Amino acid sequence: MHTVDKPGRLKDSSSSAPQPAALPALTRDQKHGMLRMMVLIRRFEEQAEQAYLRQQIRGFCHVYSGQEAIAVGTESVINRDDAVITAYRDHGHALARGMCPKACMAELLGKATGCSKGKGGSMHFFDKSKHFYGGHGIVGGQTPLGLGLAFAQKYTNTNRVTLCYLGDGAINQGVFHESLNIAALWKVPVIYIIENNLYAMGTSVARSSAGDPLVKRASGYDMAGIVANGMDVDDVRAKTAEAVNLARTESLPSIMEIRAYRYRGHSMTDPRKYRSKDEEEQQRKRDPIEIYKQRLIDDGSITEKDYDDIEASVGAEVKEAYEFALNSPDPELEEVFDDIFAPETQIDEIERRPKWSYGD
Amino acid sequence: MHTVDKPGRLKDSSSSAPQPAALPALTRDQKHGMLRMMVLIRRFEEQAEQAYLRQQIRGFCHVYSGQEAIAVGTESVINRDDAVITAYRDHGHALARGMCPKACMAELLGKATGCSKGKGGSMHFFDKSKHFYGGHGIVGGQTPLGLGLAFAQKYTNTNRVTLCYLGDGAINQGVFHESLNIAALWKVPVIYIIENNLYAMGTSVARSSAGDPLVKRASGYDMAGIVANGMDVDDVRAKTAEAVNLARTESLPSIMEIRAYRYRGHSMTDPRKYRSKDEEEQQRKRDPIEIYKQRLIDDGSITEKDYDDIEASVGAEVKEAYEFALNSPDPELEEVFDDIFAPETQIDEIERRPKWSYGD
Amino acid sequence: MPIITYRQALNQAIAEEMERDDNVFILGEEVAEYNGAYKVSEGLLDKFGPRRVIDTPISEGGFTGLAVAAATYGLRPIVEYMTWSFSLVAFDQIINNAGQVRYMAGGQFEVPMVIRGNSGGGLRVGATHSHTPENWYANVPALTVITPAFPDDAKGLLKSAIRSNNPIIFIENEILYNYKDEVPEGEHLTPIGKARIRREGSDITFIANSASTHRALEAAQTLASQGVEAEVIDLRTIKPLDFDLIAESIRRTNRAVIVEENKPFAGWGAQVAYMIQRHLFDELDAPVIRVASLDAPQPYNAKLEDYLMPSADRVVKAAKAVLA
Amino acid sequence: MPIITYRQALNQAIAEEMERDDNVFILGEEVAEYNGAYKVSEGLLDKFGPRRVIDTPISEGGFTGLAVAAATYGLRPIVEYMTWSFSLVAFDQIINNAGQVRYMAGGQFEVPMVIRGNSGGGLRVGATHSHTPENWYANVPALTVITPAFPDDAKGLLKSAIRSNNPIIFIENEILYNYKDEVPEGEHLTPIGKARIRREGSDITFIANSASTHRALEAAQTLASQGVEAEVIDLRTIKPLDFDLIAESIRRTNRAVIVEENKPFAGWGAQVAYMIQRHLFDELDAPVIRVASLDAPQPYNAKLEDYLMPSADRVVKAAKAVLA
Ligand SMILES: Cc1ncc(C[n+]2csc(CCOP(=O)(O)OP(=O)(O)O)c2C)c(N)n1
Ligand SMILES: Cc1ncc(C[n+]2csc(CCOP(=O)(O)OP(=O)(O)O)c2C)c(N)n1
Ligand SMILES: [Mg+2]
Ligand SMILES: [Mg+2]
Repeated sequence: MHTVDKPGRLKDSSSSAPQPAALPALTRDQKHGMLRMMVLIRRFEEQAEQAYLRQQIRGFCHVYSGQEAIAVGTESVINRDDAVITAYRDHGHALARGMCPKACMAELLGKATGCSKGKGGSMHFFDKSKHFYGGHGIVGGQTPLGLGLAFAQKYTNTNRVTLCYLGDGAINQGVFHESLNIAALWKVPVIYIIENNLYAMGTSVARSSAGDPLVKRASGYDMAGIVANGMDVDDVRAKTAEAVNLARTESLPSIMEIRAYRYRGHSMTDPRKYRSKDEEEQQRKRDPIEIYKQRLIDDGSITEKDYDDIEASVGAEVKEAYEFALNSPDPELEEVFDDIFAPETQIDEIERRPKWSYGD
Repeated sequence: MHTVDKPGRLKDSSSSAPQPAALPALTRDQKHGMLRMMVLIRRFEEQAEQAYLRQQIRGFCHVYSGQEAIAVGTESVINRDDAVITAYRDHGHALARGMCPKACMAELLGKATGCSKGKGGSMHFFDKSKHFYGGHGIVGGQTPLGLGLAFAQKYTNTNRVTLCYLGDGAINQGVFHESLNIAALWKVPVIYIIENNLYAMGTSVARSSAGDPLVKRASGYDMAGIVANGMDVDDVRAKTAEAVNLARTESLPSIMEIRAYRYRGHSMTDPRKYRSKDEEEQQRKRDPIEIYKQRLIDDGSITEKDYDDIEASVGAEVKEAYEFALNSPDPELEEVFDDIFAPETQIDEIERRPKWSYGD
Repeated sequence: MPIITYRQALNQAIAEEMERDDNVFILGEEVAEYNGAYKVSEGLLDKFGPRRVIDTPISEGGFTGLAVAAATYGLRPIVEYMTWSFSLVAFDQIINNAGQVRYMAGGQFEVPMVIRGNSGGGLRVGATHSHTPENWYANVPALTVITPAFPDDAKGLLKSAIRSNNPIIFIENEILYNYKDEVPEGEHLTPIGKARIRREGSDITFIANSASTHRALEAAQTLASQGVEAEVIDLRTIKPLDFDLIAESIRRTNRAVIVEENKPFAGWGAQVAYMIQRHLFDELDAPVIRVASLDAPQPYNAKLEDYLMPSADRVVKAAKAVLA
Repeated sequence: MPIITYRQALNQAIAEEMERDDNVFILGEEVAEYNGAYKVSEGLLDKFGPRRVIDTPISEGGFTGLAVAAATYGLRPIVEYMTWSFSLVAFDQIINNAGQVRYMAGGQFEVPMVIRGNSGGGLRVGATHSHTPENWYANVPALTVITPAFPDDAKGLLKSAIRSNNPIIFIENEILYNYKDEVPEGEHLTPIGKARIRREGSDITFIANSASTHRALEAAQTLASQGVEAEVIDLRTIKPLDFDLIAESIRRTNRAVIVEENKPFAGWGAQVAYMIQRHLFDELDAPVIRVASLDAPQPYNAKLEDYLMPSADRVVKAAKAVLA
């Protein structure tokens, strides 16, 4: 039985539980890759903000700036064929998963070349080939889906695991608790990652959630609870490795609470009046990219020049993605009726758009 | 901050929390009354079972036999103007609340004289004058309602509290967790009483719920958790008094888990194949009525003769209730359209049954 | 052909499809060890074991979402609700996830799942337990809604539903579980989206589904003794709607009565009525009348409940009004 | 009369009713400190304090149930959903509890509550965020469904709704929040259940609600320039339906087009169409046509979304077909 002890610690009350597998040291290339991915996410989001202001992106657009170390750190300890699912603030997870920035940017612009063919938009990114299961707009609505992916992984004996991200506000949707109970009861290898960025829209975590730390919600289900520092990609990596190990070797679910800060507004239209400029400035001092960059310079993995090269190549990549998106076509109007139904293969095709219209 | 320590114990981590108010000793009359109420519930349910077999009661009928000490013990430490709400296994709570057995039996038979005019049935008892807010058929659906009653009690400065009962299976409905969080966050004086009768239909508690004891689910919300022995009405009383005290004096919610056994099937049509006759017999040895009867005889509060008198008077009362129900009229057919809308008092009446029919 | 109950027909369909494909599994409250609250899943646990026949906690939202995702992962879940009334707590998962994930992903995923259970009134279980949600789900573009009325269709449609690559809302009716009739053995697939004429007639067309088909048939019998021949169409699938068959029939009868158990306001029958007047305006000799439940919550009292629900008597009355 | 926005009209209604009755309070996500995600509750926290203007966790099921019970206890809650699309996670609480507790209790309790928020498409927020649930709720016998199209009605109907002793589903539309028009000051109550003729005409009747009323008016304008005079009825209340006014109009025009944003299958327009053909069969010179959303989930892409939604152009086209 694993219960939460205190932030960052996994208290192990059963003597037979395995020690977390030692994390292999990262190569220089890997470190460089993680840093670059964090920079890519940051610059991608900056580009998205510009495109939003130009009204090329419409509706809701929630950017990930400030939380990059979470997606990048957690991603760094799972495999390509593990599954990932998240909420509407999904650009960072998509890129960290290895999804093509062009397809992501095109989706933001609603283009036919987008990762959801322009039908999903910012909140609804998907990429089956990358085992990225969305991008979900209803708060908490993805949490039983994460459970189901891990259930299917176990059902088919794949030894894969699922990471399911949610926000600090999302923990108060009932279906999340239903999912926790089932996960613990059936030993489903899903890891719930609460990205605690201190706010759910304008509501601070203390105003939305009883119980501190949030990860304590695991304890009612005798489930492991792990807290990590979301401004430090190495800490995220290490703590996630513990959770993944539990899932992979014992098929045990867990909850992580990873604390970070959402630099920008909730969505593009949020003036952030509920918090002070001072608070924002303080938080920005622990910038995950800056911290990691400095660490890599300090340990000799990269030079300032290497970092500049990263910025340059990321800049070019984002620009290219944006131009690709701009130059991509909209879907054809009649495509509105495509992608509703999967073609049948085991029964005769069902006549779906009857010649007798339901409306006009 | 109150967190659960171990079964039956309220661990108090804040030094300023009050000690539970000492429970005043019960008078002989009060003890007699509690015993009689438990017997009344038992005999009422036996009568209901007979009426069900005669097809005078239809649909679902969930009887309370075995759990009497919970309704009677919890009820004994609250006031008449406190609020009570429960699920579909509601006959015991209704009677313990002081609702008229005639009106309850008439409701079971669907009569116009029933406590819900024959419209609610077994699962949907109500009595506004007794502050009994139902009788709810959807598992867990009453839990936010319990929250709302207590919210209203606090909003109107009544210093009243609400008892909201639910089953061990019901704790896995998400809306219960949403309610717990809000209750803890806003300090709403609601006491959630999990009646752990070991089964949710045919599913044992170990097969439906992760986390042991169930009351541990309180801890994620920094809420008090209290376990009581539901076969012992005095233990139920004492533990409930702690919870009520927290609610009344500090406006703090809590969860109680009261353990008992459901003697009969889940509903009248359940053959109980999922458990052994042996288990049932063992459990019946700790019968709450027998235990309390013996205790009262031992402490000199009653004699065997007194108990026989109780049985006789209860028998007469139940018989009278049954006959009342049998002799009561069905509602008139046109009453099907009554009780849908409350009359308007602050605006002009709304035309509700337009002369143009919506159907035939 | 063997004569079996509607319940057995459903049970056979599930068992045969589970036999056929290891990716098919069933989950829900009491489906395994209890053999199903209404015994539709009887014997499945013994046959297929706990990996594929799974008792769930009382968490409809949670296990519905689980099934949706498992379907996108390539499995073929069958979700059982003890009754469809309990689907209300899973409404978001059904509509936004089962019903929209494929579309929002631009068609990358398939969601081959069946959500099934009984619904409907007449069981004296009161307002919370007697919903007929077929109109709500049929309103959702990606959902297919099936409501069989007879054992052969129960079996053939459930088999087709399990084999479909799309999310199917499969609504049974408890008062039909013991209904017996001939059912073909083995491979018997009823096409989804096709209505069926259950009784031929030339004077008026009755359009019904599920238990209401039986009400319509009873009314037709009564009318026959009075010299009126009603044709009875059992829709079987509510959506997609087989309007071809409806049109063909009404072109002959020029009159129609719809029998449905939905509460009247915007029930599925309103949609059928709309389409009839829209597409067959010149064929109609009289207005279409819908016989639906009365516009009140379901009362517990048996007389009141019977009064509220559509009945053969009310169908006869409506037919006479249409024929007048 | 002052000219204010639809949003301000709603804000005034809430503020005035809270002023009037201490039992009225409002709760929902971001309604207090943030002044409302769409600023409908702007200034209320300052005016009435945190006891009566309450920010909630993201727990629609939980706080809806809370409000239902508070209403049975004598309070008059106003529940705000950030959008009505999020009501899907609270569906059970709305239908079984708000919608049925009074009935199941034989009328012992009143449930004086308003559930409100915006809904509808055109905002490029995709399939999960663009539901139009008015037909689902109007199907529930005890629920009253209101969908104002203009600022004066928004104010007058919301005030009436708050004063009603019954549960009211109050559905606003975000694309109307900045719409400006004259609104009477102070005591201004619009009767619930009464439709309104927003434009007179003798050739055809348009029946619409909410944003679709504006689409219908635009279409009427276009048609006027072609010599066709359309009468535009704004239903305002979907249920109870003011069929008196519809009947009166169609008796003059003999033709009707319904404009609604629901997905077509069993949308509320189907109910209206059913009733027209049922009750006014001999008055109709042509079939009733419904202009609804196309039968697909809401796409993000703006062109696709516009194509999917009802438009003035499609109304004109339908009108021409009806007049042909
Ligand atoms: C069921 C539901 N209710 C409300 C919303 C509106 N909403 C979108 S995001 C959000 C805040 C979520 O905050 P959090 O979970 O902390 O995630 P973050 O935005 O901080 O990443 C709200 C209320 C929604 N999408 N779904
Ligand atoms: C949402 C919902 N799902 C399923 C049911 C069917 N059902 C009624 S009672 C019950 C078991 C509940 O068990 P528990 O909560 O332990 O209460 P008990 O019957 O033991 O008093 C189930 C599954 C329901 N009424 N509501
Ligand atoms: Mg957050
Ligand atoms: Mg139980």
